[in-house]
Amino acid sequence: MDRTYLPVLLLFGFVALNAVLIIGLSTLVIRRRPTPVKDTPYESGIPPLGDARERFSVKFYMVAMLFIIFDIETVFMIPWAVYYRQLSCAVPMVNDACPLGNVSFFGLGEMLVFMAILVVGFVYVWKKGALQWD
Amino acid sequence: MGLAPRPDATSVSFDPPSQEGWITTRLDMLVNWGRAGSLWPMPFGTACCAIEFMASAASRFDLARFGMERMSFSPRQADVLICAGRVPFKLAPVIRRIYQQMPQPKWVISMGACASSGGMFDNYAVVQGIDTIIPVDVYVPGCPPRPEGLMYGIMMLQEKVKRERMSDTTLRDEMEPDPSSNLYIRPSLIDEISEPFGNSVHQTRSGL
Amino acid sequence: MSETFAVIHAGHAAPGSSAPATQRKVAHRGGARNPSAERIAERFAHYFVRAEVIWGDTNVYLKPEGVLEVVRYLHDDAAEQYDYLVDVTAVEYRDLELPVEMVWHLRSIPYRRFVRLKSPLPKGQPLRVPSVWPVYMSADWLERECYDMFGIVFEGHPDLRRILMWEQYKEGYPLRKDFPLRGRFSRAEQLRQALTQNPEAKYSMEELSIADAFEDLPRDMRQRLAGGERTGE
Amino acid sequence: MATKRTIEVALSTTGLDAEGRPQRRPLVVDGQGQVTTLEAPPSFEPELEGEHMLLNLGPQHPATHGVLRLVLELDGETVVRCIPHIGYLHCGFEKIGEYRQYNQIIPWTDREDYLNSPGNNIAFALGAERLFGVDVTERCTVLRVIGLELSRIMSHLVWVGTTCIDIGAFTPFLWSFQERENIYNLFEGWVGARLTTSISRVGGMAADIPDGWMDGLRGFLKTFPKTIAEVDKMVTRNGIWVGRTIGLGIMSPQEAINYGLSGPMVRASGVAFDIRRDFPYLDYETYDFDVPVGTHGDVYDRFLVRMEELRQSVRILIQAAARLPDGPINVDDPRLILPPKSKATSEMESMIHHFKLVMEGPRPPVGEVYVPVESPKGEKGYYFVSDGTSKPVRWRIRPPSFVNLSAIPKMVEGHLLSDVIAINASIDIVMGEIDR
Repeated sequence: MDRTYLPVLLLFGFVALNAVLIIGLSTLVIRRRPTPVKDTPYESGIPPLGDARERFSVKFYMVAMLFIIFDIETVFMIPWAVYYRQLSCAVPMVNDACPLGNVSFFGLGEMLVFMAILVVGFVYVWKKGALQWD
Repeated sequence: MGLAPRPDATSVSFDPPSQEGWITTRLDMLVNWGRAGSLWPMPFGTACCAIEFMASAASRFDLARFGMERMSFSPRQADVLICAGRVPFKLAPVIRRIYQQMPQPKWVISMGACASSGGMFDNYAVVQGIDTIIPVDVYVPGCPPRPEGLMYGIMMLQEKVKRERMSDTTLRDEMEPDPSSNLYIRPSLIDEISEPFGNSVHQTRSGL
Repeated sequence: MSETFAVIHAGHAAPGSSAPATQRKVAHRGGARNPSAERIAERFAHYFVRAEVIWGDTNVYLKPEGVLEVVRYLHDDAAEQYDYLVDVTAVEYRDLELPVEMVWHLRSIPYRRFVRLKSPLPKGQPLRVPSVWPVYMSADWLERECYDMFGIVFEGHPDLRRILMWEQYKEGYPLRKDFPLRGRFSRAEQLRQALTQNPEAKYSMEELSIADAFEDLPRDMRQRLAGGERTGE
Repeated sequence: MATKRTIEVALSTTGLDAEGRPQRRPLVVDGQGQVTTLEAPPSFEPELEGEHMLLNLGPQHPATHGVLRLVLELDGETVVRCIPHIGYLHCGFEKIGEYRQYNQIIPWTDREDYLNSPGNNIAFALGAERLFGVDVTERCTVLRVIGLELSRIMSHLVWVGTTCIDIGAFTPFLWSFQERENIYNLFEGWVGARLTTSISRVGGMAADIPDGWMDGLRGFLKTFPKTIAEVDKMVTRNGIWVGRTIGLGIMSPQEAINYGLSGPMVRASGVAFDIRRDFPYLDYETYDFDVPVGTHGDVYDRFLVRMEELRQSVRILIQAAARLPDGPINVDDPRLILPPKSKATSEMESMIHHFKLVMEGPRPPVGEVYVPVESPKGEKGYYFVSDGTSKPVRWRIRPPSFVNLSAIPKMVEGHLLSDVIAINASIDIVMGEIDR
């Protein structure tokens, strides 16, 4: 297996190990002492009434959907940013430097087109009033 | 903890060879040093002592020196419940519920005369000392206690935390109030310690 | 931008009057009498008992049933404009035969005047007095506290419940002279009653109806409520 | 604001319906106070109606400035109805007052509104002296003005600090408490206590100021405006602060007066009513200061009024420091003030006065008095009823925060949950005074 992916795998390994360690160790070491009052939700010292899982107004889901859309947009920028130098070089790179004179704006232009499409969506949402809160 | 003298150990005797090995006491020291150095206070501030508590948390009498500047207003992340101010009967169930919702290990500092003994409020509305409701570790006298007084109380609590032994399992058990009266200590004991003492009795003649 | 309000200056209705000064050497009785007292006397002769000036403040003694009318007149009349209710309270004297006295403090910001309406409530029959809430919105809590502390029922009050003590407070009305300073029960009993309340005791009837999850309230709570147990704090 | 209900909704808790569900019939109050009932509460978005949630902004909460409990009916983020519950700090002050002599009640006035304890002591002394028919000396009058204004600065500083924390800025809290420590030093030098000063007595003051004290006061008056300017520069034109406070909890002047608001709350709504000017005491009419009045009646205007009051208090203090005369601080009336120890042990008459004063305290004539004072929260006054004995028959505390807070349901409904915190902070409540 090519060694280029080793750092990423190491990263995932450490993350998983860390999570398991924290949760696993604490469940092993601590001595649980549950009491009925300790298990009730804390609401400023008063026994709560009704439950928190109420049916919310639809405008909250609207905002959540919009956030996901424009968040994914930034996720797509990451691979583009990694290869930006190769993209904006007309000829293949020589020891990762672009030979003189043929720097092109293909990389930038590509991302601007992507952004423009999403801005059209954003303007549509704005004019439709989905961002208007009350 | 609490008023009833603990049944077994009258005084904490500590001679390592007989009871515990060198390693466990070092582990105890490490854990207690960590706990004592970063006690997260839950400021149960009701009245004038809360203002003095804010003054001790401000920049001149800095509580951050004791690792206590992170005020946790939810009992779930709190180590010390600092009851700063008088507690009326209407607030008694609130402070007891908050104490019960704090995870172990937990301690209580009763800041000020009103929290410790009802103070000057010897009337129908005020709990005569929160130790009748929840077990208290350190009482800080004063009305309101100066920030230095509160810090001396905090240092005493840190000493107490450092002397704890993990092997002593009874220390950290959740105490259950008895279901009939919902109190931790016997009602007769509450009456006994809530009695007015000294010459405060004859001041209650209205008129004259 | 929120709209801006025109500024109301205190004393705008009495431009001629001199700038008020600190009162010195106030006479015990018989100082300058507030002109409103005479107007109340001749307009409400059937409710008016007497008026006197004690330490510079004018007291007007009225019969309890006429208080709402007098207060509405004092609030609406152009010559009076008592638009600010300072306080509603009650006084019980140590000599237990004397009636409980209701006290209303009224202030007129346009005329810079202050008057104290008092009306005796004889202790024989239940203590009832008309509420001034329809005239002053600030009377809502003041009267609830007066009910909580003295047990005086205010007719016409929208939501007369205890405000300082909790609803199930069984020891009576604290500020009455026959109420002992340390309360009627022992300390342990007071603490036990405070601690052993049911969860719904922390909510007023109206909040329970808000919690639309009324169907899935715990079964025992619903039985207690159906049994007519008064909740509220 | 489309969702803000325009009609006044007051609620009645009536009986239960058939299967034990409490009936909820809100009442409607129109302008003249006519009470009619409304069938069903108006809903905001019928077709998108989410279920309403009941939330406790309860006694133990960092942003309720004490043990206030607000039960909020929330439709998503919008507050549909707010029901305040108070009484969690009710300690029976007025009952205890009937069992104490006049000079013994002064320590209680400290603990009642603990942010303004010198102000309460002096308000108590003014009322009691009117009850005894006594006027204090010139030096005592000016010292009391100094005590009142320092107490106003102390109270407003805690308000600025905690309100900034509520809306998100932590540094003004540290600056304001730094200035409060300077005032603590002044009061410690004067009376020995930082917070609960018990500074006044019936007929005079607890102690005269030590001789280096006036320089300390002048030093404070020189450095304090710099802190106000700093807080003002950081907060007043701050985008977050302005965005969070403009247009919240608006009270029109007529509503403010009808709801009994007083102090900065009523002045922010455009009613120029200040007891120091309209019902003056302690020669306030001879001091040159002006009364800040807002015109929008919202949280931002209350902030501006309180900041301006800080500057006016500094002006008054400078004038008071300049005119402080010499002379005794206690009135020489043997009925009220203990004779000096040397005379008490030598002359028979002083010994009798000393004995009577210590054993049973001064006895006022029969009568009743109410002397209002402009406390930082509003109109504060003590209503004394005396029957000739040395303990009052009734000691009523007129609590400005209690009446100001009773308007919170009207100010809060229709706003978002985070606005509830800003509005509640703008009322400047002290639970010790509300619950007494």
